[in-house]
Amino acid sequence: MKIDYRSGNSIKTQIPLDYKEYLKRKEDKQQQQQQQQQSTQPTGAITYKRKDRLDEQFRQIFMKTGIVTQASGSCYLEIEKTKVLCSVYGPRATPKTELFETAKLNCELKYATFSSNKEKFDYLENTKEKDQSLIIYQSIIGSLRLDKYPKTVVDVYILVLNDDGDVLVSAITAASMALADAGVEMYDMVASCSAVCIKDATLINPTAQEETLTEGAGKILVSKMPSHNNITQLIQTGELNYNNVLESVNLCIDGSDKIYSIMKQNLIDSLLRQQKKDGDGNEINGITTNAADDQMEE
Amino acid sequence: MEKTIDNNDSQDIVVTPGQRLSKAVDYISLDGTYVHKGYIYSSVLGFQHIVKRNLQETKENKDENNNNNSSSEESNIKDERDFITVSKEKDPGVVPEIGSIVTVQVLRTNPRLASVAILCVGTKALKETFNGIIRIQDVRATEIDKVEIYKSFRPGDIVLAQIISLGDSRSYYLSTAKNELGVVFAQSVAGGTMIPISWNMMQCPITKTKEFRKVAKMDNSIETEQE
Amino acid sequence: MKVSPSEVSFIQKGIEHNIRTDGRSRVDYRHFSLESGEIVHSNGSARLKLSDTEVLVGVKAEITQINKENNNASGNNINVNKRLIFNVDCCPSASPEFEGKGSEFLNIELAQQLDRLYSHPNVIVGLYNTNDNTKYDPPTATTTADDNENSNNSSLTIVPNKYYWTLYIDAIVLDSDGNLFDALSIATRAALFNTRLPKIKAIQGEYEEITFEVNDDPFDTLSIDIKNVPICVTMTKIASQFVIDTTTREELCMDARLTIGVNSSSNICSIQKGGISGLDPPTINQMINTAKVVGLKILSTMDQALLDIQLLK
Amino acid sequence: MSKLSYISPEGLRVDGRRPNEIRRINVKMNILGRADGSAYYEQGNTKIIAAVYGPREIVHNTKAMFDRAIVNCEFSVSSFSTTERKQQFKTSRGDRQTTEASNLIKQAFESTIHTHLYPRSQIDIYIQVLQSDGGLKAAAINAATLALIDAGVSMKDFVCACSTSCIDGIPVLDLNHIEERSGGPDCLLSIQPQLGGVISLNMDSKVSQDLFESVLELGTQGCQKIFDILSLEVKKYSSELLKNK
Amino acid sequence: MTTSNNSNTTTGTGTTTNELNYLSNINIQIFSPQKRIKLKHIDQSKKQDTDETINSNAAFFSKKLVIPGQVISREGEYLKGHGTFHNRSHLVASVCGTLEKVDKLVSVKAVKARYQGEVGDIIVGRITEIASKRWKVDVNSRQDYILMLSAINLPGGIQRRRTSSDELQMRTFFVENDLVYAEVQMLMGDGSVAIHTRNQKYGKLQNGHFMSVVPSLMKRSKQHYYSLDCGVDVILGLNGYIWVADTEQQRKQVAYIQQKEKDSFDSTIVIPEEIKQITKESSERISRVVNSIALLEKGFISIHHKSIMQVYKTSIKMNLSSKDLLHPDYIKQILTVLSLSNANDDFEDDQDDDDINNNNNNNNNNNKESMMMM
Repeated sequence: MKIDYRSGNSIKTQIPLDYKEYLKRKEDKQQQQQQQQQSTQPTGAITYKRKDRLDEQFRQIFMKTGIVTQASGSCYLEIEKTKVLCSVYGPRATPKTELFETAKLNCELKYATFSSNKEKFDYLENTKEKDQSLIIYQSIIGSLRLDKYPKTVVDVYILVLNDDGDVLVSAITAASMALADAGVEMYDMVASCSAVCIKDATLINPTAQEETLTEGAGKILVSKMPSHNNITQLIQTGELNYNNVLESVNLCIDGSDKIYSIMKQNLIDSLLRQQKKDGDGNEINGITTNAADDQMEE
Repeated sequence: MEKTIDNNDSQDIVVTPGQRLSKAVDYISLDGTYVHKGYIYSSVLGFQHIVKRNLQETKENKDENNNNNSSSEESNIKDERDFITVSKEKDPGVVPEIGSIVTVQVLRTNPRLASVAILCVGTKALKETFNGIIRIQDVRATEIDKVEIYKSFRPGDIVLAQIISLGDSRSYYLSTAKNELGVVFAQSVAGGTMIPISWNMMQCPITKTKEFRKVAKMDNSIETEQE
Repeated sequence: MKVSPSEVSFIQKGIEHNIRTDGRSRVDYRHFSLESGEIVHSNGSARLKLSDTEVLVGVKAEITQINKENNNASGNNINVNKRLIFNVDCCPSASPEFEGKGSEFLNIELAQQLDRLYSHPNVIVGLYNTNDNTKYDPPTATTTADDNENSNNSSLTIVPNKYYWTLYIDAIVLDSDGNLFDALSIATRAALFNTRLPKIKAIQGEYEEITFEVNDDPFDTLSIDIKNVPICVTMTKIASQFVIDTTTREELCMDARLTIGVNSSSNICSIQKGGISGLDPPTINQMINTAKVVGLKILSTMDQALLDIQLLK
Repeated sequence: MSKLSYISPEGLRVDGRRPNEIRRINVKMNILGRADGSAYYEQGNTKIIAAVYGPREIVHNTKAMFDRAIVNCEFSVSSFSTTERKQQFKTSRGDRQTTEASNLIKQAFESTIHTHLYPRSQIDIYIQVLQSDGGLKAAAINAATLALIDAGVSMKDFVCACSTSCIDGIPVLDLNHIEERSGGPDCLLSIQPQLGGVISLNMDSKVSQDLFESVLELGTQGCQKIFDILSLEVKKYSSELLKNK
Repeated sequence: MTTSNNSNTTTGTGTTTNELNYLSNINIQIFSPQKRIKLKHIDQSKKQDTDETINSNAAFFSKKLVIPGQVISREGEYLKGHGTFHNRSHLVASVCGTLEKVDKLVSVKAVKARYQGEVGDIIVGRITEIASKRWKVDVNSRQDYILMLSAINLPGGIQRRRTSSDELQMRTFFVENDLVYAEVQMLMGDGSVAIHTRNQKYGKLQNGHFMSVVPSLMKRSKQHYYSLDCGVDVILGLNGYIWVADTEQQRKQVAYIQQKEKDSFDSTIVIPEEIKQITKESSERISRVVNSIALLEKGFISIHHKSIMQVYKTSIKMNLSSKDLLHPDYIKQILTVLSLSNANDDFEDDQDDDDINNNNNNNNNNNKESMMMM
């Protein structure tokens, strides 16, 4: 495996935040809360103050495709300290076919033993990995055109190298990137975003510490296919009232769209870079990327 | 959006999966694209191509990938729309389909069938092999009841075959019942690469021994077979 | 159980007409019955029979010690903070496919679903004396700095910051005809209602060691207040409509489902999407709204029935 | 607890039974919707559900027998069945105790079912213990018999099982959980009550021959008693079904 | 009863059109906790009932009901039939059921058992696997039955030879999970059973509801395909698999398929949406028939077109909607009504049978046209 992500033109992306809108939303929320102080607010809401960034601000994201040479497609993704590696194998033959009409998707998430400082309980960890694998599976399966590959299997392996919160979002994003890199036909890429809802704020893209300290608070994860405006996964825990749920879901939907634009840009860059390499320095003329304008239109 | 499509030269725009390319009424969706609610979207990462209707003939000969377009062409024969495709960035995950010509290696034989590993689909090599079988009745087109597997294939032979069915849960079903299909490369017991001497015979250049094979007619390549 | 594509389209047609193959409308629930207290070796149990779906939930309470070392800010050990531990087992008696490891994934999915449903710290708002329905005040800590985290589920505390009750909630699925998520959540709520905890007095010895005096009078016990305990309602999208309380056959033709947890203050306690295809945001809103209404209806019916029992006793 | 207290001077056991008495048995057949046959069996505080699927198409072709059916048994114990909760990873199917029990049940029924009537088929027996208070294996066998009868599987006879032991030199029948830990020889006897064959006889620990004979004698009586109850239940259940037909 | 069922919170049916008002149908029964009750299945009061009925039930005392291991005769005077075996010189029953003697042949018919095929049986099955030149079909028996490629009705008539291309196109005829309506062709020496669909009326079943009941409730009769008076078609497979569909829709479908087959030999006929359509009323009727059959199974009453219609009509008479047939209370009520009316009807049976025969003839004619083919 060759990881040269530090060299060359690799850049970390900072997702811009519409500060004005953010402030307005925050104000609205405060007002709202004053109005309905006790009405439907779940009991025992947790408070937490974010210090290093704004509530609706993402951490820096870095992603790079095609780093596992053995795989059909792969993606390495960093959201600051959270690091995941996803590789895709296939579509390839299965020893025993169960489905004739379509391909089977197989999705496996593993935590590296060194991924966190928590003690690893085998049976508990096993449950967690399987559960998260299933969530990822459900998030991405709807985006793939598996009927194009009858009698085969597509394997998606995700390895969490370092867990600093928001692992699922990273994993889903990485998996979708890796699948696109592998050239598996899909309806759309799946972008994902999660948030923690605490008493007076909604924290986007939480870190491990934030996840721990807000244990039991409302958490929301959304993954969607932006060009079809289709939610492929939605998970919420903790007690929230109906309006809060809708609000946070919308926030996450916006967040996914932002991640989606980065994914798009990244794939285009990687393809162009590939072209450059293949073309032995031949300058490729006339290549324009319309992703940026496209994004604006949507 | 319109302006990007105006750029009619074949290879120009990079698109990502899920990107909307045009209205469905403007183009005919081909490989790497799909239609959803009246729009054409890309389904892979790659370059967008507009294939002009009048260019279709020449284009198709160049690009073997497109050989299954003919059916859609027929159905839309009066259609005056151009075609739109997105070609994939790297070797797409090819999988064997019914009708595709594949290169296989014989693994085992028994009196009823030869089991093979599919190495290439068309001209594209597979990363991992698929299993297939050539049943005795599919070895050649005539005198099916006289076929003996041992006189047609030996383990290790490289064979050109065609997929005829998705087969059972384990393997694809292949056929060599065409002149152009059959053994293209075989080694003799002595280790020499054998030379075909007739439609059912190959000879070892070292020991001059003759062995039976279902030999492919080599001088005609796959393209002619398709006619 | 299997369905052919034409059966799928038949079921979809019926749902479009708002008449399912068993004659129910889209938002009809099947008749169900609950029994509780059947398993004498557990602290509480309930058995739910919803048509052919049958689940049995047992609650066992154990005293657990908080391990100080594991409880510092960085190490949020799952074992330590979780006071409700869920485990679901789909027995092969429900379907031979569940034999051996066959039900492993489903078990995890169901258990995690329950875990998410009960993820809010105030799910259990308190305990009360079984006999006279008076509120029981758990021993409260003299507030210390690091107490913040331990306030979760404080009603299950025995000795503040040291010992508390862990409720092991084990569910088995004996027979299945769809809608397992909802069935399990309802049975779990009933099992918690049925749970009796013995009164415990902690006696502090000379050297900081603690011994327990367990009151073994079977009539002088503590019960759990389930006021805030949620249940879940699964909205299943089939064709362009969504239905509740699906049969196994209907589940085989679903496009997607949304399992929504609701409690009696009509707050949403968990959402989990399942199934292959996606949903658009307006549908999701609609589903959550409907689930809220259905959930409240079930909760109020259930609470009324539970209250009747209490009065009879 | 001293050994003496297992049987009081009046000859009564810890739960008030006499040494030759079995616990109350409650039976209900056909309780599950999807299984071919099923039964709920309650003996004292031991509660068991048995389900039978089959005879049906074999799942793994390699295991098929050309001349008879294979019998497959899975025995699982719910985590809340005992007074002490078992940890999750220990109750997973396939630990030593459950494997032993499932083998015992499998063997008992392989010799009783007319397997030759169902070539290349399989019969699955699934046992789920809801609550355990001694005599699990015996109860499981009795429950499985009922479930097999409910499924209409052709059998030579019932299989009735009963656990016996001797405590302080007195043979006792149908031990509960407390008595099982008394350290006496634990003897499990299963018989074909009508044809009169012994299907299995397991005993650990040692006991003198005379005493063993009387233990065995008592066990046989216990099995017969259980058969009387079960056969009555089966007849009741069947005539109830046939009534409407 | 009162103690264990003290809080039946059944609420009435909302008749408003507002969708959510249907929710008032959520019924919960809660049984008292703590008080050690026996399983609901062992209902105390019911037990007393059964005790009484058993005393009055002749079958219980008669020699007719036998249990496995019970000796039927001690001497070798009888011949061994199904459900019996020889143990030394004794003839012993091997299943629980009723004793049947035909001359010297003794057999025991099990109360409940899996289906066992006999040549000529008409059944409904589900494809489980495609093997070379054959399909495996689940028919609720001890093993999957075999449908040979040569035993199906190919489009374009029976005369056509089966070519090797048919073998490769087996998936276009039937794929996994498809339902087939077929007849048992023969029992083979090794115990496997072959079925066939070589008749216009047999073939793939589409656009209807499938359900499965205990096979021993089915009766052999001249026909198994009924177009019930209420406009619903049922196929009562002897193996306990039942198919319910709309008469009108099925007729259109058959006509369409026939038309298509005339036009081309193409084996894949996609039925267009407009032919799949059924009305809301017929959905309602189908669900009522389905629930009637389910109710009959719950009461362990044999299922044939008469008994289905009896339940159907009773439920309409009692002014129940079809979903009410799922409710335990109504099930009990209807079963009581049925058992009462059956006791009265017993003596009329002979007369009825004649009627049926006449009807059957008529129906047969109808069915020839309306059967599906494939």
